[in-house]
Amino acid sequence: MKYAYYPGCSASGTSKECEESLQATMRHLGVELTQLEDWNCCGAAMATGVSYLLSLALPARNLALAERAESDLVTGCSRCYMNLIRAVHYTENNASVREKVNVLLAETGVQYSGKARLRHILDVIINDVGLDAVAEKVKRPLGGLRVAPYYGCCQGMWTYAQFDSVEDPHCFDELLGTLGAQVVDYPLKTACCGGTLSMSKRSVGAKLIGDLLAAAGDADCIVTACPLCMFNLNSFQKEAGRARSTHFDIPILFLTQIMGMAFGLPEKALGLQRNTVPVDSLYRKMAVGAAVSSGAGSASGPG
Amino acid sequence: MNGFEPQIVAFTCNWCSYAAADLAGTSRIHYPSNVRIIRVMCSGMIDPIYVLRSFEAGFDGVLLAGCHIGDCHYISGNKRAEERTAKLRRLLHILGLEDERLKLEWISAAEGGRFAETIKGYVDQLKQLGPSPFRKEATA
Amino acid sequence: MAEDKNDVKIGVYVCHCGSNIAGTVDVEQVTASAQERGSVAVARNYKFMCSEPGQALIKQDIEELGLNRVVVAACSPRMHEPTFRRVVEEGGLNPYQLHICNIREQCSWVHKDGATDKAEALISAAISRAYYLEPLESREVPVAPAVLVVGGGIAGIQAALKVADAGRKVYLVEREPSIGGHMSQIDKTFPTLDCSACILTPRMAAVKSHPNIELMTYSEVVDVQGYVGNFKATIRRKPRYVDESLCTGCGICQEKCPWKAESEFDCGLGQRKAIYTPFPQAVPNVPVIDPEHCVYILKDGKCGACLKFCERGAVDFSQTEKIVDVEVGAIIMATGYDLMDPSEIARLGYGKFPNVITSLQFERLCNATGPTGGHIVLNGQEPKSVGIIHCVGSRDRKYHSYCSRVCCMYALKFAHLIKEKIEDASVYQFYIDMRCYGKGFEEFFQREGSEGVTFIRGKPAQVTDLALSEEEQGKLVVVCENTLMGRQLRVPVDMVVLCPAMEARSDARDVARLFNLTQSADGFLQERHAKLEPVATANDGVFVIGCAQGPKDIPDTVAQALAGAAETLSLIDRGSVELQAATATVDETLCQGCGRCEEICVFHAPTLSSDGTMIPVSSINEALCKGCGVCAVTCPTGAISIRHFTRQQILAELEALSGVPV
Amino acid sequence: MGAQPKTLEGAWTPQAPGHTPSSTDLVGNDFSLCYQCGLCTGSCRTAYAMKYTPRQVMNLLQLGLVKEAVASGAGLLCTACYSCTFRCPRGVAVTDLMAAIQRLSLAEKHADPHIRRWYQAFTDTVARHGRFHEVEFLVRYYAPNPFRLREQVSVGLTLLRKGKITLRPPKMRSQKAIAAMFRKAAQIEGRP
Repeated sequence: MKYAYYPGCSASGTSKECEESLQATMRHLGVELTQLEDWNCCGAAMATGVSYLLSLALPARNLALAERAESDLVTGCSRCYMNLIRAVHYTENNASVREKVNVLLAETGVQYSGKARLRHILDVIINDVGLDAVAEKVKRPLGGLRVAPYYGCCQGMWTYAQFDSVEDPHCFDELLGTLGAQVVDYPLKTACCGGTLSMSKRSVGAKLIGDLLAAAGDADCIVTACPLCMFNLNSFQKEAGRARSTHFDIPILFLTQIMGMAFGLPEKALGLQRNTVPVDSLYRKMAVGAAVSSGAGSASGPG
Repeated sequence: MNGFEPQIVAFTCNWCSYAAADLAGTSRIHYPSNVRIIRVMCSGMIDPIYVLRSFEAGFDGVLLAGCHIGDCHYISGNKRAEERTAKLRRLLHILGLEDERLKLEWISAAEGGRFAETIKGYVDQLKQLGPSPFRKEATA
Repeated sequence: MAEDKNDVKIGVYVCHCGSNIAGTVDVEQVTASAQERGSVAVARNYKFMCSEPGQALIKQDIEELGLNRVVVAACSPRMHEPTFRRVVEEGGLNPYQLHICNIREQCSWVHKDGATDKAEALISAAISRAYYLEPLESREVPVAPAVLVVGGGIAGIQAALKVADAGRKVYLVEREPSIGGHMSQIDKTFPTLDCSACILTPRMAAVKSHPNIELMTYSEVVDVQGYVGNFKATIRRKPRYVDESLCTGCGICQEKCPWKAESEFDCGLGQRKAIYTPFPQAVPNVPVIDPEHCVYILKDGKCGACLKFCERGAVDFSQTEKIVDVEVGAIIMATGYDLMDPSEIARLGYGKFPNVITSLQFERLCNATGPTGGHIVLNGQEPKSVGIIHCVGSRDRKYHSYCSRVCCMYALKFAHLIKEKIEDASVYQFYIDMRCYGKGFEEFFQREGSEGVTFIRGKPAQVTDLALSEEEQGKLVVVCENTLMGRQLRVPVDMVVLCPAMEARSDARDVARLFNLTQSADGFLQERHAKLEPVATANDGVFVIGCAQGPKDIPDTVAQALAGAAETLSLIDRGSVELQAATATVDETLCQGCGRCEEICVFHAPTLSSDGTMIPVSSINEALCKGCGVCAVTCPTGAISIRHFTRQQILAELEALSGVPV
Repeated sequence: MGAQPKTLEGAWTPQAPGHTPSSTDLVGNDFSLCYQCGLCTGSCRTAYAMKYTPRQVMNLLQLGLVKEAVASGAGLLCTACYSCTFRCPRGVAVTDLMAAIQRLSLAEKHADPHIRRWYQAFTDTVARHGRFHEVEFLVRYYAPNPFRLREQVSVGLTLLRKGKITLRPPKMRSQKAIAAMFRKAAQIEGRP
């Protein structure tokens, strides 16, 4: 399986661990990702607030590059995915918009015709790799872990529209189930994390994140499929806790991190040391779980 | 392009496409007046000779419209129409007429909007294409 | 028919249709140019051609000017062709010497510019076609004096009774083990609050005992052949495994049967036995055995409790399905509706939270014959607060764009019943608009207001069990905007009742094909004309009534049922129908007897016949011919043509349209 | 920024008649189709903090009171999660309309200067490097009163320590071209 790969800014910056774990895990699954040459920022949550055309042209440029590379474009970031697929839909549904966007792209020497096919990493894992192939790779089942999948908003609306139920997605649950984890269902699993409000309107951001963490209840960790959510849920737990006059300390993992853990890949390769909220506790619980399930109580600790 | 107004003749089946055209009317959905509709009972009733004569007569496009496959009031008349149209295309090709000049559409009685859209689209398409090669001789 | 074409005298009549046509089309100009055409004896325009004076105008001209062709340029032929055919006939012409030119639906209503030019071209074409029109003799065929009613809900019941009372034979076919339909599941009916069973069950009994009604429950129509007046329907009668003639409906078998299954009739809220009647007042009061759950059938011969205990020996496992053919003159479609499955809208929690139920399930809870004996109790709990959510899947382009028309009113009814049965219960109505348009509806709405029901204008976004406060603990929380305050609202309740859309039957498409009907965009069976022919369909002799045609309340359904009965009776009592005369005809001198027509016709109208002396030639059985024209186009020698749609006529029309001789 | 039609232009892309929206097709309709059911507000996580709820914003647009909608700053609280757009029973592109309001309000005097700077800082950073650069972004954002950088310090330091952000800005080949694209967009949309 070969794809052109779009990391996006946060995955290569504030959420490096996502990028690292994604590379490691995909390699382990025999998925070949070639980084999209000369990619640019998709506009994040901000471009729409500045310019309608840029909010389409920025992602469209990356699609155009993929088109030139004649390959499916894969991304592991839901926000990027949303901006990219939004560009796909809007240009394909409105000729005059498509025209204007291409006028902008001309400045960078590319044109977008709508051929490039866009994929979310979760889509690739579930539908191309397949859960059976994933299951085969599982070395350390997550038996001991209660994991809360965080589908995230833009994903629910856009990603899952492509291959899952939008209002009630379940593919993430299935994936975690395959890894042997106990999946925790909670009401806000498709609610928005607040995006950049966490920094621009801190009070609101903190509330949204707080409600979310609280809703996940007694889960051992929350797993997300978006580097931006990853950053929010990790970085603002203190603030969120203060807002609700409580204290949060829930490890937040990227989906390829927890996959890597189950595959028994080394912590460093998964960038686990970068996680703001430490994850060691999880390895302990995994060990216990393994002991319980396999009777024999000798599962190695972290590292 | 130089104000060329294509002339279209449409053969529509009484039960679906003609009814769709009526629905477009009752819903007041406007479309270009370039089209002239001839009502037949079923798309399966459309004789290839009608199409050939239409081009002879200088029409730039011919639209054949019937019920969706499976919904034919006469069970399978539209299937017959489909088969014939395929054959007819080959003939038109030999005559040097572009494929677009013969259009086959399934439009149900409930699709008034779609009927209007089809005509709009077809008019634009034919404008791009320009006058039928037969038109000059015809109008000469 | 030898007619000297020089004698052709055509009258052209351009209708203003008030300003509908005259507003966009220059009627004077088109009349003038029509007048120019050869063989046009007279061209006139008038405000309303279809009106009495307009009709008189045509008749008068036919008599005084000796017209032998008439062109009416007005609305669509699908609207007034029958009207004007009658007119020319009364004027002394053959009804087929009329041609209608559609300059309203397909011209004045859809064009701003060029409408006049187009009208001129269309009329000119109509004149050319009229020139070649020929008088046709339409044949009369006798009508089978019986009616097939498909579906035994309130619509089918009412229609069947009316037709039967008029002394006509009725075959009433119902898919379920009992007639009664959705109405039999309902507790009370709005706005009068009279008990549904009290008004329905006597009618059901009347059907059973009516000498003119042959009731076939647990049966389905599997094939329909023929044409108006002469349909042949094939009905599949599923095995009941109980002999209707022997069973007394004592119920001992159901008592003794040890095997249980979910009750469809109670929408899964209750249970029934493997041998069961859906409800106590079922008609016929004869149980059926459900082969999915009967152990005697599943594990051949084990059990058989019903066999043992039935004193009449009515239980008969040797039964197999029967195929019955009936011949009828008309068919009434009363196939009803499905209730949308709200689990499609996951955010409302149906199927996830046991205390979120549908309106029909709530009816069963309220109903004295229901699983709780009429007590509003769910999972052992009596709700102290209930949220009723309107427009679930209705008025929503993601599901159904249309309004289901009954939800507002039964939601009000629910509120009333809750207040009646549970004192100090609080009821919240989550609505977008209250639509109380019917007789006595608004008054009912007003009364509700005084009963302390809370109305919240807002379409709920979510039903959740996530408690954000003490009072929300252990409750279902309805999240919405109170749009009249412009504030988000969280309403904790014990029970949520959804009002799902009424949608077309899941097999509506197959039914439409089986009976050769059309569906409207929303999937329901389509009537021929929304206003003037509300129960007729595209297929002559087949009528559609009740919710099969679209969402309706009981009064509207019954009104349509009676309309359907009237239509079928007027058809049958005429004794004979005119078959449309525009059929295929063979020119025997051209026919080479290749038999292609015989192969291609799905109605088996053409047959090769030979008197032995010469090659066989094709001949058309006009009773079977529907005039689709497939054979005419297939015929390699052009021997077959379709009356009223001859090549000559159509090419003449085409030529005139192009303005170029071909 | 100019009059309503221009600034709202492209906020939504109306669908061809007869086109039924599917779950994969979130290109929505004009606000005139809104029938004020409030499903958008009910689905919105930040509406509680808005002066006007999303539904009320749609209503203001229907009434032509764009300025008032803009002044409310509701658009700035939209996280673009698209729940409203996806669920809207009339297929209105609420999210894009909120974005349009957002664009307008950023251009207005009474826009919260912090928020305006927030967006400006982002645009300038991306326009310069073609990609996002956290450090430069924060520096630009807090330029007027560097002391407020404190707000971000705890988070910022963690990120640095964990090696997630660097002081070195990202490099890509077509940086200049991207900048040109930004200028072109401003020119087409008539922004300063």
